[in-house]
Amino acid sequence: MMEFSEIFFKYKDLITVAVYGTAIMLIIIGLYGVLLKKHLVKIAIGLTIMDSGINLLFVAVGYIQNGTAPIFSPGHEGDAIRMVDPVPQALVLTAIVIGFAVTALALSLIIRLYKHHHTANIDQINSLKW
Amino acid sequence: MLKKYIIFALIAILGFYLASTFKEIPFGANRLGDLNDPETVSAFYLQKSPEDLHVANAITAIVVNFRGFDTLGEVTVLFLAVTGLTSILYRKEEEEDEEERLSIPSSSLVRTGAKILFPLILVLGMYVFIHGHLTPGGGFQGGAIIATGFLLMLITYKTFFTNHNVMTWLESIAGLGFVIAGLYGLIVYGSFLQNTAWTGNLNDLLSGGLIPLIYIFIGLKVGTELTSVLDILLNIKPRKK
Amino acid sequence: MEGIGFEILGALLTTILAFVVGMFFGGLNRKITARTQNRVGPPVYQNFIDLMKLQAKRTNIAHGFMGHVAPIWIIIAATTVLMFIPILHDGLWFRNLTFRGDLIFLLYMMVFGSLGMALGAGQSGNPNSAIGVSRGLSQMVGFEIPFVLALVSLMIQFQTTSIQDLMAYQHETGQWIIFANPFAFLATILSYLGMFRYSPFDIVGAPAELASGPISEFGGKYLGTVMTGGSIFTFVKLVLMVDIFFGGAGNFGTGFWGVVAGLVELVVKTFIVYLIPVFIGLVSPRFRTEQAIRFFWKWPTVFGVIAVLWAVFL
Amino acid sequence: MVISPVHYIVAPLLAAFAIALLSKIYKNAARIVPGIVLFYNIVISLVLMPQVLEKGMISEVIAGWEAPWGINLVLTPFSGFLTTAVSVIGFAIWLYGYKFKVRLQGGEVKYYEILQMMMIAGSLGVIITGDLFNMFVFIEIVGITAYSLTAFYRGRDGAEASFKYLLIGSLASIFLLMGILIIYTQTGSLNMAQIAERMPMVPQTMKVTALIFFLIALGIEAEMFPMNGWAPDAYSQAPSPTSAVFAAVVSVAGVYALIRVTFTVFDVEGVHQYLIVMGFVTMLVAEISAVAQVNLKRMLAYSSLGQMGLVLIAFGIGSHLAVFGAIFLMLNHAVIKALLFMSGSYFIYNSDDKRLIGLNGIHKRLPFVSAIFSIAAFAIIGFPPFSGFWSKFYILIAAGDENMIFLIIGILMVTIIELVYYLRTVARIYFYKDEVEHTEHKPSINAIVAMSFLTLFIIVIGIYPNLITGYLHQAADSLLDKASYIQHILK
Amino acid sequence: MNTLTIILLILTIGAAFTYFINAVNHKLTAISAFVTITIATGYFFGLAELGDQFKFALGDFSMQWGLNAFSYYFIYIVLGLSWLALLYSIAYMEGKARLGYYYGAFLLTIAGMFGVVISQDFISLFIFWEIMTWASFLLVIYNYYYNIKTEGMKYMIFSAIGAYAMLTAIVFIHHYYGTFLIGEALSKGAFSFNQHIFIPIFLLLGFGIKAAVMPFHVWAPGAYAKTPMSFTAVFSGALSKMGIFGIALVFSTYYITHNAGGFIASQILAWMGGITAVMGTIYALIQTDAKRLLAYSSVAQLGYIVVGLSTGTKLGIMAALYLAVLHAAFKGALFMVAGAVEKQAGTTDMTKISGLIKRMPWTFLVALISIITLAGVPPLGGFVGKWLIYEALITESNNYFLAIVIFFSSTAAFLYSYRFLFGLFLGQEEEETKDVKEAPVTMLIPMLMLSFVSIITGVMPGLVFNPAAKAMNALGFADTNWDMTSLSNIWGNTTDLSLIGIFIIIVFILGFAVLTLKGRKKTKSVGTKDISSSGELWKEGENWTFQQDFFKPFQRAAAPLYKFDMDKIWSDMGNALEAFFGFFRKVYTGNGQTYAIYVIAFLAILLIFKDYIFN
Repeated sequence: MMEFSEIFFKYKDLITVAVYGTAIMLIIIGLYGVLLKKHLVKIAIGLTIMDSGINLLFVAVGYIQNGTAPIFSPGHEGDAIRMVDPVPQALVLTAIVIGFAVTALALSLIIRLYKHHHTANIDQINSLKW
Repeated sequence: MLKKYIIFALIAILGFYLASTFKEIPFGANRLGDLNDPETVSAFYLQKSPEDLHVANAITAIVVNFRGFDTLGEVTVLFLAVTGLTSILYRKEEEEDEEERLSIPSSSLVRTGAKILFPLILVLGMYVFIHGHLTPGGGFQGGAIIATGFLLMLITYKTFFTNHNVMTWLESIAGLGFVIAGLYGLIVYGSFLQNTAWTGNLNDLLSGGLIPLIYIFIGLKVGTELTSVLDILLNIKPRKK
Repeated sequence: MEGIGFEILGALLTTILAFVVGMFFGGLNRKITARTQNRVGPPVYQNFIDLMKLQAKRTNIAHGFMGHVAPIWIIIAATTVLMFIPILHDGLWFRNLTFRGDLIFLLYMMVFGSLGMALGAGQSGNPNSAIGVSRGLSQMVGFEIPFVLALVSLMIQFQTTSIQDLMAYQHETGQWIIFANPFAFLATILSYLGMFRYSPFDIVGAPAELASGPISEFGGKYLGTVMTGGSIFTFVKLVLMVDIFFGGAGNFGTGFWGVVAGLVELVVKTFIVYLIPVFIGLVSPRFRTEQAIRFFWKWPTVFGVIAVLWAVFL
Repeated sequence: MVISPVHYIVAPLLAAFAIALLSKIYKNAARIVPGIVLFYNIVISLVLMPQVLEKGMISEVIAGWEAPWGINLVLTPFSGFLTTAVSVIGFAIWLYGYKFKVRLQGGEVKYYEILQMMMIAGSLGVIITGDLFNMFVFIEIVGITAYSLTAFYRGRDGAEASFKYLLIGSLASIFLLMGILIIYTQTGSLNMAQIAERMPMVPQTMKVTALIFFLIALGIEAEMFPMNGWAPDAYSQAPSPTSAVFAAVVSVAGVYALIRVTFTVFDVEGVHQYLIVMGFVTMLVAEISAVAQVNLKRMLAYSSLGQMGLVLIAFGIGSHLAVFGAIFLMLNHAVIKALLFMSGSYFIYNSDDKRLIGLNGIHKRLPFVSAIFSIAAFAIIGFPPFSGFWSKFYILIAAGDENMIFLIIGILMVTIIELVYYLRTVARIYFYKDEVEHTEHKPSINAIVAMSFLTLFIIVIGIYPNLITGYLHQAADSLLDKASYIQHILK
Repeated sequence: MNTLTIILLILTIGAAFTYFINAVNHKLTAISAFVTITIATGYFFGLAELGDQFKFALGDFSMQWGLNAFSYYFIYIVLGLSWLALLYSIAYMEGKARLGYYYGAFLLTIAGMFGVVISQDFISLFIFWEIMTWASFLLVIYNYYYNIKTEGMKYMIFSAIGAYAMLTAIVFIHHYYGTFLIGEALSKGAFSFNQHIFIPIFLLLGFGIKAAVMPFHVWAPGAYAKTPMSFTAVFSGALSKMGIFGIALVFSTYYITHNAGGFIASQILAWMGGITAVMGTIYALIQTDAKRLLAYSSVAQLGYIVVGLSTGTKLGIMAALYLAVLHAAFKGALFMVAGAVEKQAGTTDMTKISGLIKRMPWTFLVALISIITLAGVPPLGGFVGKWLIYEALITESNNYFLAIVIFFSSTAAFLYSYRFLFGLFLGQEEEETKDVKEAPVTMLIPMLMLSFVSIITGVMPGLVFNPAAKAMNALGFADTNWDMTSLSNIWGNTTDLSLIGIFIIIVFILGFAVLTLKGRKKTKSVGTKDISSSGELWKEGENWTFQQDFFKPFQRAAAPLYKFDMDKIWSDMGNALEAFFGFFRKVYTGNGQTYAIYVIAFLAILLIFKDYIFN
């Protein structure tokens, strides 16, 4: 049973690629949904996926190798040195909630659009143009 | 189709540049610098939150105190989202008709289970945001948990309606509480959201001065807001053919 | 012999002379036309008879104020121009107001009469007159251009705008300007054809088509006055031509006989110049107005331009 | 308790949370409370502005943590000037819209007023905050309120416009987060002043990439050309007071954020050229599109995009005089475009027709509003003796001093395009025969007061600009003087 | 408090007061407007003297208003003509709608012109220029919306182009010479064509458009014709002279230092002026509406003035200044005549009315005098102007062919002059115009005063020469003495105008006496129906007036000249632009996804080229 830090050292690049790559892939997939999918809900989903990609990036950037959660639980008061960067996590909290709010609004708008246009295809919802 | 490939190309370019950018940011490297003589904010927070605030959970300290202003704004965003939802999906009274909510009638198993689970979920949520400054989690998490409890009830019982009056009261009280707590700091110590001088000692339930109180407010507010969002979205009547 | 009285006397003499000569030229014109057409033709003094007949008419038809003053305007134009061009080169005789006006003034004074005529004809309300006026004015735009070009070329060449100086130059050098700047002469004489309104440029009056055009509503004393003015004006134009291009007249001293000789010379020269339009008129058919204008804008203008270039570069 | 910048944010928040309760007690609370709050904002500005002009700038910390660590609010003469303008115009718009919603149900008024007020409050927050992530939060507040308000009317188009806005807006927020993230990893700080201080140490590629993300995100907020497709729809579909707020407050906040980030935080070459080029493209495209519009509010929207482009050009020129002109133009545009939307909405309201046809010969019914609309139109074209002339003139002089003759000629040509369509509109109002049926809605007294107040401003400033040029000079200086900003905040 | 500012205040406040008093009482409107202009005029000529100055600071710029001989000369035109025109308006505008609007805009325009003339720094020049422009625009579109789309828009767009060209030049003057004061810029040679040539070019563009120089003249005819005649008198008489004022200002450097660049520019402008004159003339003589005829003739006359200015010689500038006054006089009178006819007979369409001479004799007299002046026939004032121009072109600056062009246009001017008189006043008396009355006296007085100017300048041009000489002196010319009654060129040839006048008058009186007295009994006066018509008699209801295609022969002869129609070229250009805009704005496809794609594409482009953009 290997210690995590050794695994980390062994496959550092791999992990880097895995973590960042996942986040960036999420962003790209979300973007794909936003730019190419015609269904409004799918577009909204794409937005949320992009959001989560960004949030994942935040957390990933905040990570410090074999660091612990930034909580001074009893017995660990002294070891701030081993803690991961808390600020990105705090920011991510905010970002998540905001993303939630935006998604909720988007869905409500989609509901209304669907009521009015009887379709959820974004190409057919362009009565305001030029 | 050309447009599609162009978009693929665009996305690929974006991904490439993102990757090449983040290649420069080593994963897992320690950017905090010296904790005793802090260069970066994180180091400063990690240093201050146990010493000055006596808050075990550094993230809570940051969310509620160091960057409490963001949190206030974010709570406002939620509040505004609910307001916006209500105004967007607002229906005049004459449009209202007694068509009941669209939901599959749930089995008795689910109903009994929900009955049993609902109070437990609420309790768990409250625990989470009451202990926000000691353990992982906090107001947002707790609020989310509470909202899930309500969601469970809402989708299980077609007759379950949340009391809007209570909702309004709760969220207003919570929001006002947050702001007033901030104003307390402003009035007493001259800086908005400033924590009380008395902060107890680390890892007590009653520690961190105002922080737990504020986090409770946040929890209540988030819970109610999320619940009312769900409520509103679920109460959309289906489009008449 | 000085003094205002002398001036007035000279002016009257000049006017009478111009009147008489002009009438005779008109008669001669009719005579020559008749002869070339194998007719006997009226006597040379026929115009005087016509004039007397007109003045003696029982009733005169007046068509309102403008029609009333139009003949006077012609008289004004003719006499003013007459007063402002030198009749004889030397001597105090017939000097009149020569030193007080220059070519540009003359240019504008010469159209004064036709404008007044046009106004008079206009008030008569006769469609024929109106048509005649329209043609006349258009044609005027045609022939003024080469004429002005010629005059401008002379002004440039001799650095003066006064006929006095032009005559003085010819007198000193003994060289006529027709040789000094022949193209100017060509342009001028061609535009004179239009100015005299003999055929081929007689569409304005257009006898037998327009009921004699602008003057068709004039009768009695009015027509008489118009004729008087016209004949004076004929002479004036000829004198101007002679003064400019043929060295003017009268280099025989200021004695009485010298003056007489000068007058004789003047009459001869003017008559020779006068024959040019007359003969051309005999042999040529009638131009339509736009044809006339185009004609004037074609060769005469080219000559005029050449004259100006000649004056500038030679 | 002593007045401090944080009141700009706290008072509206307090009100927003309280209204829900108050309106249960007193029905009209939802109408009146925002007015009180916005008026209180004016009071704050009037109290703080002298201190700012005297001290140079005010920096207030939140939660008692000193500048680099905690969040801090900054009032430089620049931002202070803008906050003052925004508060005044916001109050005027509230006054104008006080009776505006009477034809809707009481239930909605509450939400409408809260959202409107919070939109203004969020813009104020964007302007006064000194912290990048905090700016993001406030931008999101503005965004959420803006989406909701755009879709406020029942009609189908509102939702469509709002969805477009939301789509682009959330892209903006994502890219903004990306930029903030990159900057954070490089400097380990979120405080603008500290970032600006550490910026020279950041490697070039990182710097530029982050800057690009910021430019895109804030360019969307500042309505730059390729990113401003949402703007005309949102402007034209929102309720008219909201359109006024968009033009007068939100766009100002967006431009402020863009300028603050590019000027103060980053130190990258070539941003100025970028601003000039993109600003000119924005202006050109917007005005070109405005010429053939048939919808009044849409035309006004395009016109304000054009004005924003001019503002960006002026900032891009970057000399003192240019920045001066840019701030002046921001102020003018805020006032004038608010006025145009206010009066224009009365035309629409009267003719039941959003199209320009509805304006034909309307001056017979609304002489006062027509007069105000015409004055505002002349002012925004830049005719003397209205205030619009001076800002344009300053910008041109600045461009001339930088020897940009083609830029000047281009700006003036675009102005001629602008002249054409505004003239057509005014001509419709006064000189056309009206064909369409009209419903009679005289402007209410509060609207008249608000509009005549702003009109008075236009004319007075136009005749005697010295009233504000002093402040403007200080504002321009404070924006351009980066070192003192850093030094003052970081002590 | 300074006299100039007081006058400006009087005018502007009077404008506002007039506008608002109209709401109270329609009668008072005209009165208050007239009182205002009277006070202003009296105050100016009473109290203002040369060298008055008023300095103040606006924005960050120092402004300066002042009065020198040059501006004084133009204020004669502005205030004098405006005063007469307002007096004329009282009766002319009677019973028309929106009097407050009319008089307010009128006074505002006067204020603008006054300001343009007295402003000694570019900023106030531009401001007043704009005020003048849009105030006059309000008057152009006074007659409601059938001409807002066409004439009003054309006028405004061209004015804007001009004004913005001027603004560009001003900005660059500030850039290169660091000043806004005109005098300082002059002394630093800002208008010299040898350094920063585009500054004078742009300024000339700005002023030339207002002076309706050739390629930009298309706004003028319509605007002049569509405006109420009482204002058109000022519009063509005084307001267009602001352009002349500016051109003279721009060339004033070249007048002193005859540098090469200035020479070329002045030659080009001179030829443009000549072409303007020809174009205006030939289009004037094919018009059937008297107002349009006069409008085109105004364009032509301004062409003469521009030619005179750009010769840059003593006689040339004198010709320009002299014609500026004279054109104000006779063209103002002619527009007033057209207005009178319009008011009395209902229309100015020459194919509809004719033979008004018996009905409106005084108006006809004014028209006759003014037309003779316009045609430049001695002994009236017009001849002096013509003489000056030809002498300037031939004897001083060797523009022989330009002289020919000018002469062509002024000869063709006879045609439309005659057309105007004949069309309105002469010819057959119509049934429709049987009961037309003479214009009211308050309209006749200004016309007669203006025609008196035309007469007196014919025999005593010195009355105009002396102030004009002072103005030229202010421009930097050596103050040359001008004889009161006679003209003389540099070759020493003189023309004695008083003598000519006296002689002509004598002959006229003699001839008139003789012709009237001789056989007075036997003279019987008949109507225009009683004419020799080759046998056939006039029948009731027949109309023998010859009005259609009056100068068809000339038109046929000069067909090539009519090919080149500037108006069409401009309108085609405008339509092309509109079409392009309509196409281009389609980038805003209503599809939200497309906008998102724009954003991403832009982001990608920035990322790719980041090293080139931000380095």
